This record gives sequence, structure tokens and C-alpha cells, in this order.
Amino acid sequence: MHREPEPTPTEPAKAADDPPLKADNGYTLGPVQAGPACCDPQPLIQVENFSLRYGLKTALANVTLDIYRGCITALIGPSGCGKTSFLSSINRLTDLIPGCGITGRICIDGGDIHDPARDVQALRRQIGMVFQKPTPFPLSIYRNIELPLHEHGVKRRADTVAIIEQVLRDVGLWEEVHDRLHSSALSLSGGQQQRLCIARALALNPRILLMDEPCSALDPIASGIVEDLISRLRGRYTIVIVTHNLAQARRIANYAAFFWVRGHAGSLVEFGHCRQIFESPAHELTAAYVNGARG
Amino acid sequence: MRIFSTKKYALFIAALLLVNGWAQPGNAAPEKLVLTGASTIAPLAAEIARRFEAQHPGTRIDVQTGGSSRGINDTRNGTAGIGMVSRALKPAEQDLQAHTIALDGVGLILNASNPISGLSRQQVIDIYTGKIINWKTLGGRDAPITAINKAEGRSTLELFLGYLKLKNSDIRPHVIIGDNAQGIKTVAGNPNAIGYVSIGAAEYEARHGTPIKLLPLDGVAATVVNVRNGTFPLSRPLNLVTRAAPQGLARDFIAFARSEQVHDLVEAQYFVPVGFR
Amino acid sequence: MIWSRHNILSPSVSVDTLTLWLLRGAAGAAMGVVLLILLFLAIESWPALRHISIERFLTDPSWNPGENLYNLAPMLSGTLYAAAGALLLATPLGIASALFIAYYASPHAASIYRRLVELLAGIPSVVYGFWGLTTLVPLINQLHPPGASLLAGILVLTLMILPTIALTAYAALLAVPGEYMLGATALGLSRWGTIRGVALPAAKTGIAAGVILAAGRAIGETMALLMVTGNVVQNASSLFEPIRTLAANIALEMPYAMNDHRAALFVSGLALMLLVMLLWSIAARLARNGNG
Amino acid sequence: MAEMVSMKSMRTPRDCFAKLAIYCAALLVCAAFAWILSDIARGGMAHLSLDFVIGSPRDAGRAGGIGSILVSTALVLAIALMAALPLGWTTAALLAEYVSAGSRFGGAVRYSLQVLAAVPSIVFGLFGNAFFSIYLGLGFSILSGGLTLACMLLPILVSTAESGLRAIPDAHRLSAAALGMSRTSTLFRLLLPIAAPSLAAGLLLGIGRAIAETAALLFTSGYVDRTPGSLLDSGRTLAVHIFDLSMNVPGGDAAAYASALVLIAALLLINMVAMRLATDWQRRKIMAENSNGYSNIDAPRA
Repeated sequence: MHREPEPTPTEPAKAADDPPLKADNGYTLGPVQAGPACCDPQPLIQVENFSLRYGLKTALANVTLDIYRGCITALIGPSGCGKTSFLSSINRLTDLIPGCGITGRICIDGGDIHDPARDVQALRRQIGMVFQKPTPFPLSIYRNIELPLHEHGVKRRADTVAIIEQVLRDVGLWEEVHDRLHSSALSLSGGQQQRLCIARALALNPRILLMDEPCSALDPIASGIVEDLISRLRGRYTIVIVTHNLAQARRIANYAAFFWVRGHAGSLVEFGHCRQIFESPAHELTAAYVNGARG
Repeated sequence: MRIFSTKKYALFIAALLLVNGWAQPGNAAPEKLVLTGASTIAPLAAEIARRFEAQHPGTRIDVQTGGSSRGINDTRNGTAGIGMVSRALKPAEQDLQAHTIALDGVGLILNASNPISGLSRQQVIDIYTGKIINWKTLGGRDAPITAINKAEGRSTLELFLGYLKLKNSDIRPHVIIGDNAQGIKTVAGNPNAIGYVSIGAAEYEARHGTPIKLLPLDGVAATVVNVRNGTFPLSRPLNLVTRAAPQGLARDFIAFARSEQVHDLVEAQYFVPVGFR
Repeated sequence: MIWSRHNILSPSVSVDTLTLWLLRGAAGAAMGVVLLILLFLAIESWPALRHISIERFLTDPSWNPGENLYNLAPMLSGTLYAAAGALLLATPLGIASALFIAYYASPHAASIYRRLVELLAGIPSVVYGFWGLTTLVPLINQLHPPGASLLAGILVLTLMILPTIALTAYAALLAVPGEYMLGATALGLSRWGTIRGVALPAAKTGIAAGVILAAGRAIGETMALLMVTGNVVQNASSLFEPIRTLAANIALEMPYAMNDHRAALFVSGLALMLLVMLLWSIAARLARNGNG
Repeated sequence: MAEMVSMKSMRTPRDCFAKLAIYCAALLVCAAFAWILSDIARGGMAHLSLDFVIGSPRDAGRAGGIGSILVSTALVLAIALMAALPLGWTTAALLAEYVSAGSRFGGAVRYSLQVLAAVPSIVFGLFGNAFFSIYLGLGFSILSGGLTLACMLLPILVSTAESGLRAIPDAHRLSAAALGMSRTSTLFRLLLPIAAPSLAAGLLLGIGRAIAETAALLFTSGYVDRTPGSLLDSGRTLAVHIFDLSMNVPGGDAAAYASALVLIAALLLINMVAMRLATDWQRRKIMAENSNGYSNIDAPRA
């Protein structure tokens, strides 16, 4: 398949001819051929002393952590502790909020994302984002993916078509929608819409995926399918996911970061391997939260 | 700007040009003359213009009404090439040149069903100043009088007031109208109304079946004949005015409007052609 | 190798900047229109304001520009009488129509009735005026000559502003949360009790804003009134007397007004504009407070 | 709301009276409007024919038709829309998408549009006469009339388009930004197509206002009743024609009725056609820009 960082990608047209590597329920994601294993972490996103405020109100104070390439990092913690703000800072979506200011640094591959010379749109193309509620545009399924592709220079129809098929297969939606690509995306079910949003993000071939409680607005079955999909994306993408579902975080995440509100501002309490956070938390707040939620 | 659809916009403009082209087939820019002013002259001027255009292809003459003052105004500020003024020019208007094309009178009109057949000058004054408010006083049926006055700025009004030696602020009207035609229409629609309009316009309408009648003034019947022989007390010249000595198309048109070629049109409107006096 | 083949252009910030300036230019032009209107009204009014002191517009014995008399007061009163009369009639009818659509009619009837009202909102004022002239004026003339009168003006205006009031009142009623109504019904209030006790108070500001908008429209209305009110400049002492409104005065005399007379018409236009602007700002404030 | 909240009516006398009053009011309104519409329909039908619609007016409009007047109306309308649409919609886009609530500039623009909406049409007529006809020297012409109307339509177009854009949830803007789309293409490719129905609704309202307008046109486009030869010629619109026929032409009532009927029919027709266009346009925009021929890759799969 064509998505791995190794320089041996397959032509997607060929991929379409080959019988897809069949995973259990229609997914066509192949096995991870390369990429860093989670046991050998290399930081992709480095956050140093990062603070965020809206107007005079500090939303997030002094966060420092590394997010590792190819891994799934779960952000957990109670509501209002700045998890979503942190997530939106990574692709500078917070720029859109008036009165929003930051201090500290967020670096991707060593480059500061707030560098004035940084092309924000190019940055955001590298970083896909999926929101809590599925947000397909009220356009056709096809157009939903075509629109960002067109924006980023993929203008030839054949290419567009190939990519759309590829990403829809990647999220296991192809079989369900290939005969109605031109009907409205709003006609899909919630789970399908969320997978379409993931596909739309994948179409731009990002390196990082940010997910803001991607399953919380879905019913348990759809939620299960999306969760399954997310764990399949591990290794291929660096994923940062906000979740309130601790069981889900345990199931899919390699790393977990626990946020808490201290003195009206959210801050990072503890960061570590998922298992460590859940089974032997170093901080008593973490222990209380994890146990409380469990019991 | 894809959504605003440059293509569609271009199409829109193209369609517009097409409509224009269709409206004026094969004629790039006709020579144009605009006449504005007295509603009394406008119908006549429109007829003359039509004949003039037929004889001079490539010209276009637009006639708009509005009143004599507007004719003066528009000619002064250049909006119109020729102004139509249904009275003699006042001393303050000597900066303009007047070219009389016909004579007209102003007559009182009643609804055709009104039994009154004549009014004295004093009676007319009393009606318009609100001293007589019922037709019964004048020997008619028992019905309140609806006095129709013209709006400020109309030459017919000025002429009429001058004849009655009244000021406009003395008048107690019930309805105020603009054009002659509006006055005729109001009188035709209201059996108890009285109004005053151009004799030409009134006679034209009366002949075409509108239920109105002209009243004699000072015992002189309001007819074209009496205007022509100068016995009718309320008569006036119909003028075309220009800012300076007319040039080009304006000169041709004024000459045409004063020529014998249009006498039949003048008479068809119940005006008196010049040169017949 | 799709990705490498496509030269993924870095989307330029300059396009966004360009768009922003384009939009700013357009908005500036829109703003310019208002300034231009005020500027030209002021310029054209200036000769009159210079020659004629302001109080003369209210204290001159009459409106006779030919005799240099410029009293706008009778036309102001005519305008206000007509607008007030129309509001008096149209407000209860409009609110009743809104209540009918919102709470009384069956869904089917409500949608038909609403369509009807919307259709009426779209009928040109000149058509209302024409209808008034050919139907209403002769009828009133039989009752009390001359027919063309304040009453005819009020009736025609009522028909014209009724849709505005009905539609805004309906929108305001629609915005009343359904739970309020359910709650009131659950307390055992009758339908009318619920409406009077809950719906109308909750929709009060919206309805008031609609009425004020309608008043603005009534004051600015020109053609329909020009056609049916008889246009005599006077303080009407009865419903059957003709009047002239400020707007009708402009339409009637503008074509042949000159010098100070023309300028005086621009003054009345300016006055009209300020009057309506005042009403609208009141309505806007009401609407804002209602929302906030 | 009747379907939302079904209230069981308790039959008190006051309740019955209120119900009666409201039904009477509704009936009264219906009756009044039935009266108007039937009057116009009855008066107009007799005079209406194809010749009337396409013919030129003769004898001050008593005879002949309204063909040239329809042409003038269409031209005035076209000028007005061509001037007002780009200006209005871009202004709306600025107000809805680029200006924060507290912005001075946005506030000023919004305030001036409110003022513009409040200006009575006769005042637009005064302004158009002073500015377009005399100051710019356009005279009594289709162009002056159309531009005056454009000023009048601006607030309607802006407010409908702005509210349409504001109704789009921010989630779409966020998603688009997260996908690295520029604000410009978000606006033109995503937000405006989504807002198409409200743009169309505003357009309809604008057309309705423009076609119905008389007072603003009397002193700007004039009332020459011939087919205009160019945009600098005077042209009489349908509404002005009705005014002239009913006020100034004895015996013009029949033609006025017929013209009024045509005017109302035109308003209804434009409404329907534009609605249809809007839905089609939106459907096309919802689908891909180059969707035709997608089936060729679809086929082997099927």
C-alpha cells in the first residue's frame, strides 16, 4: 500500500486491481510494514512549557510532553481541563479563536509550529483532525473528500477518484457507499459519518491525526467500529486522541496523558505509558481519577 | 470567485446586450433628443416626435411629462434638450428661448351627468374658495361639490389663478391632481366634481367618449374656435423652450413642430396651430 | 506515487489577504451609499435651509411654495394620522392572524393562510393604490364625498402593513419555547389563558419590533397613498377629508419643483428619512433587548 | 405550533370569545385579500391576451400592450441586480465571516445598512434623481433607475445572505480549517454553496421589491413608454405603467388591471423559477465539480 513512509509505495491503481488485503470485516488496511515500534519511541511532537489563554483566562498552563511517532497517545481527564484546547493547539486551530494567546513552544520534527514563516495551511494538511460530533460538510460523500484534495492541488479527476476510493477503503466505508458517492453525506449514519470524516482527514496524507472524543457521539456499535479503525491506524499515523472513555483509552492507547484543573487552569499531571498510568499511576490525582472511574 | 460564477455573469451581460441589440436592430447610436415638461403639450409632442422619427431615420425623441416648471428646470440643467412650457415665459425665465407651436385654452370641466350648464366667474371663485359647497346652491342636484385643484407648479394652475385673481392659498380644494389627464379622469369618475384642464385635452377626451363636459367661461364657449379667434378669456401659448438658439436635431425638430406638416396633429389634439390666428 | 506527483501548492496567504481587502472594499462601498444619500439630501436641502429658518417649516401659514410659504406641519400630521390609523387597525388584525397561524388553525389551514399573507406582502404598493383608487374611493365617495380621503389611505395602508405585522408576530410566537406552552397547559390554563399569560408576554418584544417596522413602512409609503388620499394639504378634521402625506408631497411636486421649492422637498425627504431611522433604531433596540 | 403543542381547550366563555375573534380576524383578512385579488383578476382577465403582453402601448396605454414596458422592467431589474448582487453578497460575506462582533468597521457597515433599509423609497427617488440623473449626468435612464434600485436592494441582499452564512454551524468552518483550507476557498467552495438557499431567498425578495417599486423610479428611469434603445434611454417599468394608467389615463383602468395581473403573475413566476434554480444549483454544488464520468471507475467494482 502506498501510505507507509518507506520509499516503496504501490500505485493505487494497482492496489485497486489487486485483491485487497482482506482484514476481518472489510478493512483493507495492510499490516504495518514499517514505522517505529512503540517500544522504541521517537518524539514527533515536542511540547515545551506550553500555555494557552483565552483573553485573560488561562486555559492551559505549562504543559511539557513528547508525543511519539506512530503511537496513539490518549489525553484523559475531566471536562474543562484543557484537553481539547491542547489538541487544537497542535494544528493551530486555536488561531481562529479571537483573543487566544500562547506561550511556550510546540515543535513538530523540531520545527516550531508558531514560527511566523510557517505556512499554517500546509501545517494543517499534515495534521488531520476529527471532531467529537461527526462534521461532514452538507455536500455529497465524494465532494466531501474532493474539496480538501482540490484545495491542496490534487486537481486531476483520475487521481481524485483513486484517492477517494483508497481512503474510503481504508476506513472500511467503500463497500457501504461506493454506489452512492454522490448522495449527501448527511444521509449516512453517525458512525459512517465519523468514518467519512476520518477518511477525509486521511485523504490529505497527514502524518498526525488529532481526534477529539471521536466515539463519544456514537452508539456503542458504531463506536466499536470506529475504535477498531483507530487502532488499525496505529503505526501509520501518529495519533493523539482525547477520550473520556477510560476503557477505550486502555484498549487503544500506547501512551496516556492525564490533565487536571489546578487553580482555574488545566495542566498536565502525569504522562507515561498507558499501562503505567492505569496500573501504577505515580500521582495520587491520577490514581483517584483512574480508580474512581473504574470503580 | 467560482461561486459568483464568472461564466454566468458573462452570460447575464451577454443576454442584456442581446436584448439591447434586439431592441434597436442594427442601429448603433441613434441621435437622441429628450423633451420634458408640460403634460398639456406632451401628447402632441409625442405625436410630432413619432412623425419626425419616421421621416428622419436614426433619430430618437423621448417625451416625458412633469409640468412646465420641470420643462424649464430640465432645460436649464441640461437634462432635457427641449422643454415644453404651456404658458408664456415669465420675466425671470428670459434666459431661455421660447418657440410657440400651438395655442390652447384652459376650461372648466364637469362630469357629463352634472345638470349645471354654466357658471359665472364669481360662482367659480366661490366654489374654489369654499363659499359654495353644494351644487344645490347653484341650481344643481343636492350633492356636495368636489373641487379639483392642480398641484403647485403647474402652468394651468397659474393661469387659472391669474384669471380668478386668487392666490393658491385661498383655494379650498378637495382633491389635488397633477396631470390634465388625471383631472379629467377624476371628473369622469366623480359626478359631483369640478376641475379645470387644457381645452385641447378635455375636448380630445370628450370626443373619445369620456363622460365630461366643458363649461363656457364668461359666456364664451370653451371651444377651439373661440381660442383661435381670441375671444376665449383663458388662453395660452404652448411653447418649446431651449437654453440657447437651438442647434442640430433640436433646431430641426422645432422647425418641424412649427411647420404645416404637423397641423393635422395639432388639430387632432384640439389645439390651435400657430399661423392661423 | 500520487503524492509526489502532485505538486501540492502551499495555499497562499496572499489570496486570503486579497479576498479580505476585496470584501472590505465592497462593504466600504455599501457604507458609502448611505453617506452619499445623506450627502446629496443635505446638499440639495441646503438652499432651503439657508433661506428658510427651520421653524418656518412648522409655523408658516400654509404650504404654498409659489407664494414662498413652506409649512410642512399639515403634511406631517397627515402622515402621522394615516400611519397611526393603519397601525390601529393592522396591529390587532396582524397579531390575530399570527395567533391563528400559530395556535388555532390546523397545520394545513395555517400553511395556506401563511402563504396567503406572504403573497400579500409581495403585492406592489402601486397595485394596492390602484385597487384603492378604483374600488375603495368610489365606495367611500358614496358614503361621504369626495371619497379620496384619510379613511381610504388608512384602509389601503392597513392592508399593506398587515402582512409585515402578521409575519413578524408569527416569527416571535414561533420563538416562544414549546415547554412554556406545555407547562402552562399542564397547569390547567385554557388555550386563551395560555396565549395571554405565556405566549404573548414572551413574544412581546418581537411583536413590538414588528409593529414599529410596520410603522416605518407606513410613514415612508408613497404611491398607494398618493393615489387614494386626495392630496389636499390640510389638517384633516374627519376621516372623510383628504390629506397629503410627506412622501406623497415629494412624489407629486418633485417633477416641477424648482429652486427653494425643490430644496424644501429635499428637506421633507430628509425629515422623512430621519423619522423612519428613529423608528428603526427603536425597533432594533427592542429586538436586541428581546434576544439578550 | 399547533402541531407542536396540542392544547386541549377548556371551554370558558372568554376562551370561546377569543377563538371567535381570532377566526373572525383571519376570515376578514382572507376576505379583504380575496376581494383585491378577485377584483384584479376579473378586471385583468378580460383585457389580457398574448398581444397585450408582447404588443407596444398605443394611445397612452389604453390600446396596445405592454411589450416595451416589460423590456424596460427587465432591463432596470437586470442593472439593479448586476450592481447590487456582487456588492451585497461580498459585504454579507465580510460581515458574517471576517468581522468579529466588536469590530468598529463591521459595526459601521452594519449600522449603515440598517439606515439604508430604513430609507423610504421616495427618498431613494430623490437621491437617485439628484445623484445619478443630474450629478452623474445619466439623465432619465434605465441606468439611473437600475442603480437607484440597486442601492435599495443592498440591505435586503446583505441581511439575507448574512443570516444564511451565520446559520452555518462553526463546525464546518473548523473542519475546513483543520483540513488546511484557506478562508477564501472555505468561503467560496463550502460556505456560499451551503448558504445558497438563503442567497436565493434574498435574491427573490430583492427581485420582488425591485419589480414592485414605483416611487424610486419616477424621477430616475422616467416614464417614456417605448422600448429603450440603450441603457441611457428612459424606460417605463410595469409598476410605473400601472401608476400612470390608473392616475393619468382616462379609460386606462382595463389596461391597468391587466398590467397589474401581469405584474403579480410575474412575481409569482419569478418566485417559482428562482426557487427551482436555487435547488438545482445547490444540488449541483453538493455533487462533485467534475462528477460526470465517475462511473468508469465505478464499473469494474460493481
